[in-house]
Amino acid sequence: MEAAVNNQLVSIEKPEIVAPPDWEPVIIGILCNWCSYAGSDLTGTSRIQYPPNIRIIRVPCSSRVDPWFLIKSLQTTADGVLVSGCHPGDCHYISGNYYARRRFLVTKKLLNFVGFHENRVQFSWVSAAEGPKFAKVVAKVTEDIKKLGPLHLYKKENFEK
Amino acid sequence: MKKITYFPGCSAHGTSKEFDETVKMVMKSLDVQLEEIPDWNCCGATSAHTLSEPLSYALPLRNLVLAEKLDNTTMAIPCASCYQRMKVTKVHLDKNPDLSKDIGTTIVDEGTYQGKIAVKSMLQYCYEDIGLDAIKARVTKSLAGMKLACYYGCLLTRPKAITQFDSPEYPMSMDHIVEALGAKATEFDYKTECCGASFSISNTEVVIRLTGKILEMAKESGAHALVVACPLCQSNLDMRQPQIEKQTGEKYNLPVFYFTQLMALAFGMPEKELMFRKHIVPVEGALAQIGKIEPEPEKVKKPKKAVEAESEAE
Amino acid sequence: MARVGVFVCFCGANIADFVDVPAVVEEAKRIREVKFAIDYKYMCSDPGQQQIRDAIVQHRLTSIVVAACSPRMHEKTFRKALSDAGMNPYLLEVANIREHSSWVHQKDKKAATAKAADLVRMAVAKSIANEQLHEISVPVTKRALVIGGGIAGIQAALDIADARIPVVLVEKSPSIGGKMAQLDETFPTLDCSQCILTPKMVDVASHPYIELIPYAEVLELDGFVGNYKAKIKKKASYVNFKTCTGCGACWQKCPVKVPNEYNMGIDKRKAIYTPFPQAVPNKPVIDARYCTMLTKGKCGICSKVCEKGSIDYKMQDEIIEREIGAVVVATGYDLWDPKPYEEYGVGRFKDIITSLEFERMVSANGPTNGVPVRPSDGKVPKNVVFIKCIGSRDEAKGIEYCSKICCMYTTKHTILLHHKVHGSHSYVFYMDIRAAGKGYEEFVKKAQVDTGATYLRGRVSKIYKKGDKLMVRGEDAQIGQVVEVEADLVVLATAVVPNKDNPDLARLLGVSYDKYGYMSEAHPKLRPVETAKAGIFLAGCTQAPKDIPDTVAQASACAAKVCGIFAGDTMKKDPMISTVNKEFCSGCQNCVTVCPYGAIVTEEVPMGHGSKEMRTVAKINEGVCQGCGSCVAVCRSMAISLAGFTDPQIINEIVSI
Amino acid sequence: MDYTNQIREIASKLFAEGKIDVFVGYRMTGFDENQVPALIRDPNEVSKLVFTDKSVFNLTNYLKQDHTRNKRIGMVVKGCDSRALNLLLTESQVKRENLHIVGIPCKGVVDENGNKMQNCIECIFPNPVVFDEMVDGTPTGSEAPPYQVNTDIQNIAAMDLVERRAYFEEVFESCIRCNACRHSCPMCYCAKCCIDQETSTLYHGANTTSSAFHALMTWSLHLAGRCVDCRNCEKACPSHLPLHLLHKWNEQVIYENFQEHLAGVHEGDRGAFYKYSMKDPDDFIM
Repeated sequence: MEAAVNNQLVSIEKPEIVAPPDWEPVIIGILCNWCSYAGSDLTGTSRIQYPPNIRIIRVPCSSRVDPWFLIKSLQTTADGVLVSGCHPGDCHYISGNYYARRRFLVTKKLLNFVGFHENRVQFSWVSAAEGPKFAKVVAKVTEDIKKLGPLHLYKKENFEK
Repeated sequence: MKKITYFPGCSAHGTSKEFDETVKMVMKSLDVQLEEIPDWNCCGATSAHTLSEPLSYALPLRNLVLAEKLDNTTMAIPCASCYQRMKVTKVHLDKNPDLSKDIGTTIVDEGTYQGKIAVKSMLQYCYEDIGLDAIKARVTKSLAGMKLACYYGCLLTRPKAITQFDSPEYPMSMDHIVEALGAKATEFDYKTECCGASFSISNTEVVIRLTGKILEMAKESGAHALVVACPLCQSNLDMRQPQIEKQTGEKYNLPVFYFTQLMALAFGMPEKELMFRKHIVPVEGALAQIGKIEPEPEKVKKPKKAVEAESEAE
Repeated sequence: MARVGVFVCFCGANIADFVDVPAVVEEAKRIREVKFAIDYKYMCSDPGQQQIRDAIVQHRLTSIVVAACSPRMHEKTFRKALSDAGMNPYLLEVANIREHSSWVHQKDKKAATAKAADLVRMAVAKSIANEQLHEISVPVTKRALVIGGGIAGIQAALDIADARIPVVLVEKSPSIGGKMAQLDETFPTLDCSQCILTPKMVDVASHPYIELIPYAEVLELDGFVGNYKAKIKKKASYVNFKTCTGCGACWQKCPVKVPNEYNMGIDKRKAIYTPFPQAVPNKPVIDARYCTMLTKGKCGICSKVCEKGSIDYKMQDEIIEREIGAVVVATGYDLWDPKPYEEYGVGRFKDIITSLEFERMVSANGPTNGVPVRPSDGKVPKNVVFIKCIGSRDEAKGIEYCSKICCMYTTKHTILLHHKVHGSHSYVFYMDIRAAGKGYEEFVKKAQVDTGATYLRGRVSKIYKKGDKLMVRGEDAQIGQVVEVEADLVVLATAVVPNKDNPDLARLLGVSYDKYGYMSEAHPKLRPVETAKAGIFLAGCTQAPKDIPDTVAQASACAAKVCGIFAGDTMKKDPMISTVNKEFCSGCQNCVTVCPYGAIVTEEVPMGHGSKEMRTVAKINEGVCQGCGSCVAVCRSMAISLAGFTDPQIINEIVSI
Repeated sequence: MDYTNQIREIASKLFAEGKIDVFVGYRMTGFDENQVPALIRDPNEVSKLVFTDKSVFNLTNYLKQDHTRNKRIGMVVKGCDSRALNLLLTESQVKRENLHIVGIPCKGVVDENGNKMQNCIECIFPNPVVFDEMVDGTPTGSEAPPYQVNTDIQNIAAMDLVERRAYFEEVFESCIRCNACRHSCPMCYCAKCCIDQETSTLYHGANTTSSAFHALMTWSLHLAGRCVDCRNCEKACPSHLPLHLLHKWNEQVIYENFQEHLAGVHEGDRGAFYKYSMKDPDDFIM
């Protein structure tokens, strides 16, 4: 059912730049309303703890996520982005996550191609029942981004809030 | 001339010499060359997989690796146990290629497993690759008159996910083969029942009860003899028969043939080369049935009252 | 200039213990657009809501941010508060500082507070881009379509029609009645199935609000809730129902005999037939597969004997179109084919039959006049072995689920056998006895005492023939031994499986179905009657295996849901849907391709103001759009926006962190 | 490769038969050896038309504003151009019945220095996939050769992350946001580009590395699965940016992960983002 991703690029694991000691990454989480947002709510109601770096944005479906949301996030405020939707086959809107999956892969590969570590944008399928999984996913993304250090290229230099 | 890889297994050199010999005779007459794996080792049957899982894969793995070096596309194995071990290993390895790395070092490493050879039982090879038509064409002495109960035992067709051959519960391949030879296969409900062979030594009472039931059902089906494709089945059903008869007080008198013995017989090969003398239960009574054909009771034709279209109906 | 009000909730201690709420308020006040910020113990309480209502009026706020629990919890509550204060309810944004901050960062109050402040800032930024939205009204066609004329479809149709709403009932076979019409008696009361069903069937035929279309199938369903258009194929029956009196001369004289589906193929029917004597409508049809006049052009007897001249061999399939507001799907079930049970000799031994075959035999109007017989020799069986869970709860050979009804009908069968055959004895091999239902356990207990049936807990491993008997070998797990039973007849309780046409029908209707083929309900507990597609409802075994009481209850529930849709002349709909900016639309129609609901069509608009030249642009059908936003993400010219989740709203959130 | 005479004949014939209102081809610039697009409305000017291996531009760019709505157009297309045309047809931008397409069995065009263009060396669809007539008779088409990985892409992909970033940082820094790439691209036909929309918060700031990064990334994602590799954009770019790298990379990712055909090869194929398969790669998702 699941094919492997082709075109591996050379990626290095070392931090891109050295972070100041009190630096905490900002991670934007874009979650679909029906599965992942509900799952993240369940993480809350179950009181499962995870790192506080993630800022969650609610969208109706992962297919609503235009790739330039990710580009915009990296360009402006975020050190990393997590997009999460319903598991394949579970999409509340029948097929939205299948379209999204293709766009995510190409976006991730393109960002990696122009010099962003592949862990800067990550994706997950989290169902409304997977509260513990959501916490794990956030912990992993946070750890990955912390390893990579702050993303300051292309960022904020000419941006007016 | 076709060429296939041949794994005789240990019993072919001992208790089931007649199986091995007749396989070779039959294959030769069917224009198939058997190429024995050089330096093959024990398949590990019955003991290895109860004790050590890696070992139970490692032993057949070595044989598979050696077999692949011969460059044939198919390997045929007469012994059901050997076949089972080989096929189980192959299916596991094909599904999980990393396994070969893990277990490759357990015994002498002969090379890398590639998964390119098909593993078949001799029965499966005869049925699928040679085919009933080729068998039928080769028959010179029809076995008509003989009624045979085909006994498959537990390993040849089960589990289905491994063997991928015939029905696991009511297989018919051997039945079709003996019918191609001219004999009649009886309706035999016990064709895949357990004969208790694993307890042959340790708990003989179980074997006597289970094997006795098989013999009883075969007799009830009207068979003159049993046909098998497995050395262990043969020795159990044949060797234990007098003992069972003593216990139950019944007289079965059912010789137990390898299907290749009957093929050789039907192909017109001399009887004395088929090693019938190795059998415990005398075969003469069953062989004497050849040619004695019962007249089929004539069917009374029903007067045609209405046009019936039953073919497509559900 | 936007004027935003921020209301931060303590949620008792839930938020306040782990987030410094006053600090969040202070932080919010520093945002330029925030003109009012306050905290309160319970924002969702009436005094809390009153604060929002007051502040809206006092501070002339243009949008509201409530920082509290998940919007999935109280968004509606706060929207109502905005409405009450005369503000458009969609100018509300909820910052989820409980589930997303206080509850998940309980060990680090500083970080949780900083995160809460960020979440508030994001909500404020989003709310600035919020637009006034208004609920959408969609006109409704008050006519229901019921697919399937079994007990589920009959009940749903009658209940809807009784509310004086027209119903179109489409049945695939020549008569309504379904599987229930094949049953003899029904558990747990042993009512005669025909006696309770046939009056309902007659009601359907005579109801002024029901249009019964038998021998027909639904071909297409276009549109959306309240406004569906159904295309129905009425198969050629070759009999003119208008003139036919149902006298039966045709089928009595027909020379072609084929297996009778109603009696599970135990006896024969003719090529022209009514499925059973109490059929509704009680008019025969010609089975075109078998009629020699239709296949070979020879015969024509039925036409000769028909006094009314109702036989028309040239009749064609007819397409009927109806405008529909809501659909009830009641396609029922099929029985699992037990062929994989080769160790039982299924297919080889004639005396192994399925439960429905047994049911037909013991039925008073059945092929053997109510007496069970052995198919092999016609003898009446004495020892009958019933084996349950054939295919059910069997991952290896069949399906994983429990078919729910087999325990009960097998119990019923032991009673029927006991009644019909003197000196008979039942053996029942079972895994569990699942008798959950009103009067069910009592029924089973009483049956066990009355019939004296032998219940053996365990699976059957083998059936073989001995003489003319079948030897059934299985395990009696309670004594831990293998047992063998000598049986005259073996009855297999085969699993309930969905109607084989379900996947095709589901695709045609646009509803989802599970891996078995059962159509999926919108929510397994709270919306068991609806599908994810608005206006399509499920009754009976279309959704999952059910017994008659459950089926009827669900059918009536469907009727209530349908009547709910039809309660007004229009329907209200959430306004969070996509809209197309025609000026920017380039007409590439990618959105049309990706829309999962077919909600996007094209329209021609003038090239420019007053221009006669036309160009093609996309148009969203607001009745159909569900607001997923797939179209927005594929629109390169950004001509489509999704209300509530517009690009400016989301970008504001991203850049405000 | 010189089809000048054939094209002049065909254009004259089409004008004589009254089949077209305008013929789009190439003419000499008049001041050097290079060519520019020519829109011929007067049958007497047909003699201006030329076609050699310097006929580089993708003329389907001239169809963008749907001129076929009220004009009948004759047009010269090479293999890559025809794929762009196919996409324009699929995306309902032109009317097929108002087009008369003259196909060129392309042998590759050359750059300013007279060297064969790299995309032509690696081209696997030199013959047009849609046409009304071919200048050299219908090509005896054999199966398309297998997809080739672009050598430039391989070079970039072999760099490590920091090098890649430095490389592209320079690319984005050099962009002057003139939008020539967009104007020259036949697939960028939007009534109003997202860049120009006032309501769009897509671009903050003006001519900066950051905004160029955003603009070029978004642009290449809008073209993912749709770029036909005609390189109009590169030819138009005053900063000589290697824009094809982004498009070719996307093309390769899409080809290898979704087994999709190249853009515009089949009519009705909208590209990889407008369909999906259950078997799409899933293991990059947690």
